[in-house]
Amino acid sequence: MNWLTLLMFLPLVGAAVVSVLPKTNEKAAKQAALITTIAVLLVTIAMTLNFDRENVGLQFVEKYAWIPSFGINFAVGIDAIALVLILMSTILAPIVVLAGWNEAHGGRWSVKTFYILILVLETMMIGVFAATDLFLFYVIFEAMLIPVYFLIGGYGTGERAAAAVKFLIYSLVGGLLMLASIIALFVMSGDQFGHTFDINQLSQLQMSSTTQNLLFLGFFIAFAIKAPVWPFHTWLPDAAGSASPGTSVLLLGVLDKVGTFGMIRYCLTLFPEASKTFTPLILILAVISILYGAFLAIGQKNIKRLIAYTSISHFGFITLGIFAMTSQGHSGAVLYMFNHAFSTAALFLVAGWMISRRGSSTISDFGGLQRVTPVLAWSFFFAGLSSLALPGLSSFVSEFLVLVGTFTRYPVHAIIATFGIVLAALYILIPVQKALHGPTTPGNENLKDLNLREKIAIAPVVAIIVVLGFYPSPLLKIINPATTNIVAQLGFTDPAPSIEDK
Amino acid sequence: MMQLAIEVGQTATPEAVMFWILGPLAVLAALGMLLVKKAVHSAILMAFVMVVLAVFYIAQDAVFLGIVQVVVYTGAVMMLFLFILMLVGVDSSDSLTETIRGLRPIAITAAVGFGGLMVSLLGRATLGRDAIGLSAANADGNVEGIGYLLFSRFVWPFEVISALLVTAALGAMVLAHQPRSSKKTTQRQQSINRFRGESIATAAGLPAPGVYARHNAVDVPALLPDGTPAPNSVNASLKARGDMLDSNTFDLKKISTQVEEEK
Amino acid sequence: MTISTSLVYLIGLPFAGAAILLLGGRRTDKWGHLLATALSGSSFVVGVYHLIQMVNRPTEMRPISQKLFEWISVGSFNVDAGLLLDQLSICFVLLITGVGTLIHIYSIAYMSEDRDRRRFFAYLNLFIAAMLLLVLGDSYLSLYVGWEGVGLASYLLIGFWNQKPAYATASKKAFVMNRVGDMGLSLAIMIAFATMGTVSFAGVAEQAHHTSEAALTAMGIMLLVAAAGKSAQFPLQAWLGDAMAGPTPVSALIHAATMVTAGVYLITRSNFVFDAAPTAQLLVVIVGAITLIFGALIGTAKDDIKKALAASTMSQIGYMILATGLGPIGYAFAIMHLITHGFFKAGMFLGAGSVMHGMNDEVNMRKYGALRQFMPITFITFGIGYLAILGVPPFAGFYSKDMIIESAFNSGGMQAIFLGSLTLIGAAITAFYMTRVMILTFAGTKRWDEGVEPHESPWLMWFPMAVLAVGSVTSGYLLYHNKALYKWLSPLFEDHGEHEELLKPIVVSALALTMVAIGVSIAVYKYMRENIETVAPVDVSWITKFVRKDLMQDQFNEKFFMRPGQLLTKALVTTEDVVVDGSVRGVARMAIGSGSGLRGLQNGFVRSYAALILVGALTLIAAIWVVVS
Amino acid sequence: MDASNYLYISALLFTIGAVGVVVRRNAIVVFMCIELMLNAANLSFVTFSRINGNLDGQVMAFFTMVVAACEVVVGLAIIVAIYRSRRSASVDDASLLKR
Repeated sequence: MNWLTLLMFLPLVGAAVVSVLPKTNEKAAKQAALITTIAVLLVTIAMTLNFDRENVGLQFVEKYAWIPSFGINFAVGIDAIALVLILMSTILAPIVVLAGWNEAHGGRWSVKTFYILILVLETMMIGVFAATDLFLFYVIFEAMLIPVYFLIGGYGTGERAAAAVKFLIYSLVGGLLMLASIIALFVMSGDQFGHTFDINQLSQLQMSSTTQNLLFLGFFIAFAIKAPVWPFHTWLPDAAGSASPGTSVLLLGVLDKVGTFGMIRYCLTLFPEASKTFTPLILILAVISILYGAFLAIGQKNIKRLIAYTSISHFGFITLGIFAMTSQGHSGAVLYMFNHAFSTAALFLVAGWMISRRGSSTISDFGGLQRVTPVLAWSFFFAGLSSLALPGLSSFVSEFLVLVGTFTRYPVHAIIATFGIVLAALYILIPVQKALHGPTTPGNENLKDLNLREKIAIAPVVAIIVVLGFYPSPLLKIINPATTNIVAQLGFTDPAPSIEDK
Repeated sequence: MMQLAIEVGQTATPEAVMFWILGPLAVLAALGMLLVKKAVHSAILMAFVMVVLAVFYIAQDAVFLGIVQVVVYTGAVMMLFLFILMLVGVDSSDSLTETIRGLRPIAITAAVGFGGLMVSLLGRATLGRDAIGLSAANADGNVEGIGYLLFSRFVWPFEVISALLVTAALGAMVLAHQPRSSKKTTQRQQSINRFRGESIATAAGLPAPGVYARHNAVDVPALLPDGTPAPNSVNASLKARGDMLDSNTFDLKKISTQVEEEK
Repeated sequence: MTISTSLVYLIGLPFAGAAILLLGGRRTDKWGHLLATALSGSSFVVGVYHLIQMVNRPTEMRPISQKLFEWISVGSFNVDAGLLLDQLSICFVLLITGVGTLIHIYSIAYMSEDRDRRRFFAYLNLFIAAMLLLVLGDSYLSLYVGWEGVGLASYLLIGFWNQKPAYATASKKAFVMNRVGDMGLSLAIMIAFATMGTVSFAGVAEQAHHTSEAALTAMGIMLLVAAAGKSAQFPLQAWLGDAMAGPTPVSALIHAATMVTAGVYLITRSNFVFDAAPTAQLLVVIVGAITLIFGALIGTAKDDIKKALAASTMSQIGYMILATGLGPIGYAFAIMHLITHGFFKAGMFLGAGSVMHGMNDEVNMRKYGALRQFMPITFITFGIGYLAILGVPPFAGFYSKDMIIESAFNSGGMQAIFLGSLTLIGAAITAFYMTRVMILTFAGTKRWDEGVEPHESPWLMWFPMAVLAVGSVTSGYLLYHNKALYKWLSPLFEDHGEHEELLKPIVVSALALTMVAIGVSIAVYKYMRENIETVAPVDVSWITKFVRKDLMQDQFNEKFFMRPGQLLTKALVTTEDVVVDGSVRGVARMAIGSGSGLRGLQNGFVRSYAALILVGALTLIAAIWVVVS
Repeated sequence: MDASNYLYISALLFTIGAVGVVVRRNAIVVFMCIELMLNAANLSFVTFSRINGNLDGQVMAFFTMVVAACEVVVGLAIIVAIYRSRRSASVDDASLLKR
């Protein structure tokens, strides 16, 4: 069965259906989008059940010639890491549709267009993780910017156009650097064994270390911008601050993961030596991201920007885990990608509801919400706890794995990164105190609590966060073979405990 | 440059004589094109340059091209130029003062540099290369040779260029064509306008422009019985162009006095 | 009910209570408090059942452990969600569920007027569950879950009345300072895994013998940081006083009897680490000693009855931490003091709550006075607690505190004399400020505000106080008799043999009682008078002012952590705007600038374009010329 | 005689034509200057044809003439169109692109 093609095709069908619906019937568009995303989720679950977790190679491989004269194929296939990320994306999609039911109103274009964009984006989200042809990956990597650009610029708030342009240009710069590297790889492959874009073959390329370093940087900067790693992050607060909550969830939850996913799938496998060369530098950047993002989050006045900065801190952890080159760090990083999507989704969706009720995204405009809207307040608090990695919630498992994995090889980095957990408490509890606690301030007295639709939307997120906090094994069992394999392929073994006989 | 001077001194073939007379003339004529004020003069100088070039072609065994140069360029193209010149006003003379600041020095400096470098490069590229000459290629006659090439090796460009020519002709028509600004009125409409219009005064037609023996009277309004001019007797386009004359100039009284004076 | 599954019930019952009450919302308002109390009580019953089972097993069979499921497993990092019930944890289980249930009962009445009583009970149950997880976890990581869980519950309960901004701030402060401790704990776990390859108690205990002292010292210090955070020890002590913002039952349960003693539990549990790391152990002693005096000094200047008691708690935990730092001779006494302290301090807090209940939530002791007649039961139970904390025989504190003082004197070397003296001085100061509390509250003249009508609390409130009072009287002797607790716990610790006795026990007791007597007399001399000011006098010595300001702890934190932190944040926000994003925007501005600059060339004149083409051609040909030459 | 002399004169004429395009404002003169440049190029073609001894250059010159003819036709049509709307044949007056 052509699982991946089916998965990529389904949202497009949904988009086509939505596009022929009458413009006036907004409800039908929403329902069609919801049904499509749920269908995609079901297919993904079925695919996950068919996944052979012992097999560390690519699975569900499909390959169709696309541009034969350049050796370009429509080639897809997934390993465990990609599977987890696709699962994450397809779970998020229906939640975003449901949570942002009224998000598209007041946009520059019709409600219908909003859902078409979301569905097209979903196709690309699946494709970008599934592509095994470098050219296909690049095309989707860049094409993803288009729907997001319109989602931010068309349905955002504030200076949405400027933010969308900044996002687009920033990402394009990275993409172009990557394109240069991709072309170089293609040309070199022609010299060595015939032109190809197949990543498995490309990983066999012989390169001088200078070449490898330069090409690695091309890829890494693109992914660092996407991820985003300090100092390439400044597009994110603007974009997330202007985008509608649902778009922000997809932006931070899925799109940014392409960056960290790319670091594993492309940087490490294509350029193992260069990865090792740059590891010290990248680890420092990661640690800076963690602390810098946290401090900046503490200093924010706008709740959406605050969440964006927390994500920068979290992406620092993910990058740290990837480049720590231990199986714990790697598994932790992959698990972190999955968990971060949901904790950020919770934060953004709830913050979005708060903002749409209050009509402001400035933290100090809120106050005493716990008395007025207990369920909303609790949801926000819970999302915050997940973001600060409270043990028992899913992000703790991943954050701790990253820290432990890093500590065994780079104790100093891990110790500095651990300060992040104190700062996390601050950047979550400060807005919690300002917005939820204290006396109910004027303007907040008549806010409405969550309605049934919103409760249904947030419930699965909460459930995932709690269940994976206590029982992450199912996911870890899928992830572990793949990450262990990657670490081993790079020639690393986990540092052994330094037990000595006394 | 020295080499050039030596060669000039040494060559005394008829071709060289022709070249050293016509060449400087052509350059002077070309420079003149830039310097004269009136476009017509420019055009004439241009025609001269082209004829000189035709002579050069023929001198270089390009008989066909030489003839074509005269027929097509000096004949057709230059005529076209002159025709358009007439259309847009033959009398207008350009002011040669420059209006865009700094343009002229830039242009002249660049041109001098360009020309100097070009000559220098040419000197380096051609020095010591003997011309093979076209006697072999033109063995079957110049026209036959070109014709053979055109329809064998260059047949594809030839076809393409013919398409270009047709397109250009069409393009010129499209560009120069002026669509009607108003809908053409039918006869029926005209008669309705005439009889059911604002006034029935013109039902019998507008008055004809006045006819005076001393002037082509189409641009002079007719005089009404009371002696005042009737502006609507003059063609509208003449009026729009401002070519309508004052009919008082031709007042009968003035004419008669002048006549008397002559007597 | 098999033995193993019932371990889950211990935690599961209160956790279910919390879940039901929180998710059920207002629907459970009517019966929520009853359910919570019942579940806490049944957890206590399960605990007693386990105690009986355990007592009936031979010594080496007493600890039972249970693997629930595989929790985190990556490479060599394998952590199971497992529970461990041994002699040490059962003490805590009974203390937590026992005192916890009593406080549930107390709260039914105490919180009856509060519209959010259900939420309060949900938090209480959540706390019980988290605390049980903390003491039952079989690895440092499981403990960590409980560790942060109680932190969360503490945060929620301190900020229970968070509509008051000060209370919300207090809860945030507590959580953040606890997080500093948590950071220590997580680093300790990382060190354990990196050096020993395991994070379970059993594994670390086994590997500790094969691990370098440096690593163990590092781990020990990190554990100490963790303990300091949770147990409000120096230098992370500042949150405890503010934590009194929570409802009084919370102060009794969390900030006196159970949660704050988690640090003692952690160090005791990690005895194998500390025994092999003398430097870390010495630091533990130092921290304990400093806090002991520090807390006691703060206690002398507090007019807020709860804050006075909080300072006392800090000081008493200082005793316990000091004891744990003494090594094997101290562990059992630390636990013993912990248990007796749990009884008498919880009792006193509930007594304070009862007083407040009768005094319209007035906390200023200067506005109490002569309450003895109006609240006889409260007076008696509070008094018993007072005698216990002073260490008056035969009350519980006498046994436990004396043992610690004795151990301090017997720990060997010069350090012993110093520590012993410190503990004695601490006892004297304790006697002073506790007597002060007693006198200001129950003796003297009425200094109430108008409209206050003190009355005895309902039976639901005094019953738990009475039970705790009984505990305060008897627990010391019961645990001390025949070295019951020592023998019970000793299989867990490696004994390094008997220590020389520097002073005989009877001498120590005599010294301690003398010191107490001195403290009491000073307090009586100072406060047993008619004209106590209802507002604290202002013209006091600088020492008093210094102590009143909590020895500048908040000012210190503010000056050295908060302000620099805020400055750093502000600086970074500016940096972000000016430098990082500034450079990005600078590039954008450069593009726009060069664009508008070049736009001048697009002047619309064809001829200037032609000139540009000419210049371009010149450049090109010049390039060719250069290449050719 | 040396054929390269023709090349020099061709270069000179080309340069003069280029200057003319830039400095003259009358659209028709500008056009004539363009023609001059084309003719200069043609002269080069013919000369090269002679130097190389084949007729390719002459064929090219022929093509150039056709292209020039097309260009003249279209260009003059444009001039007429512009003249109609602006009553001027000065290229400076057709400067709507400027800000």
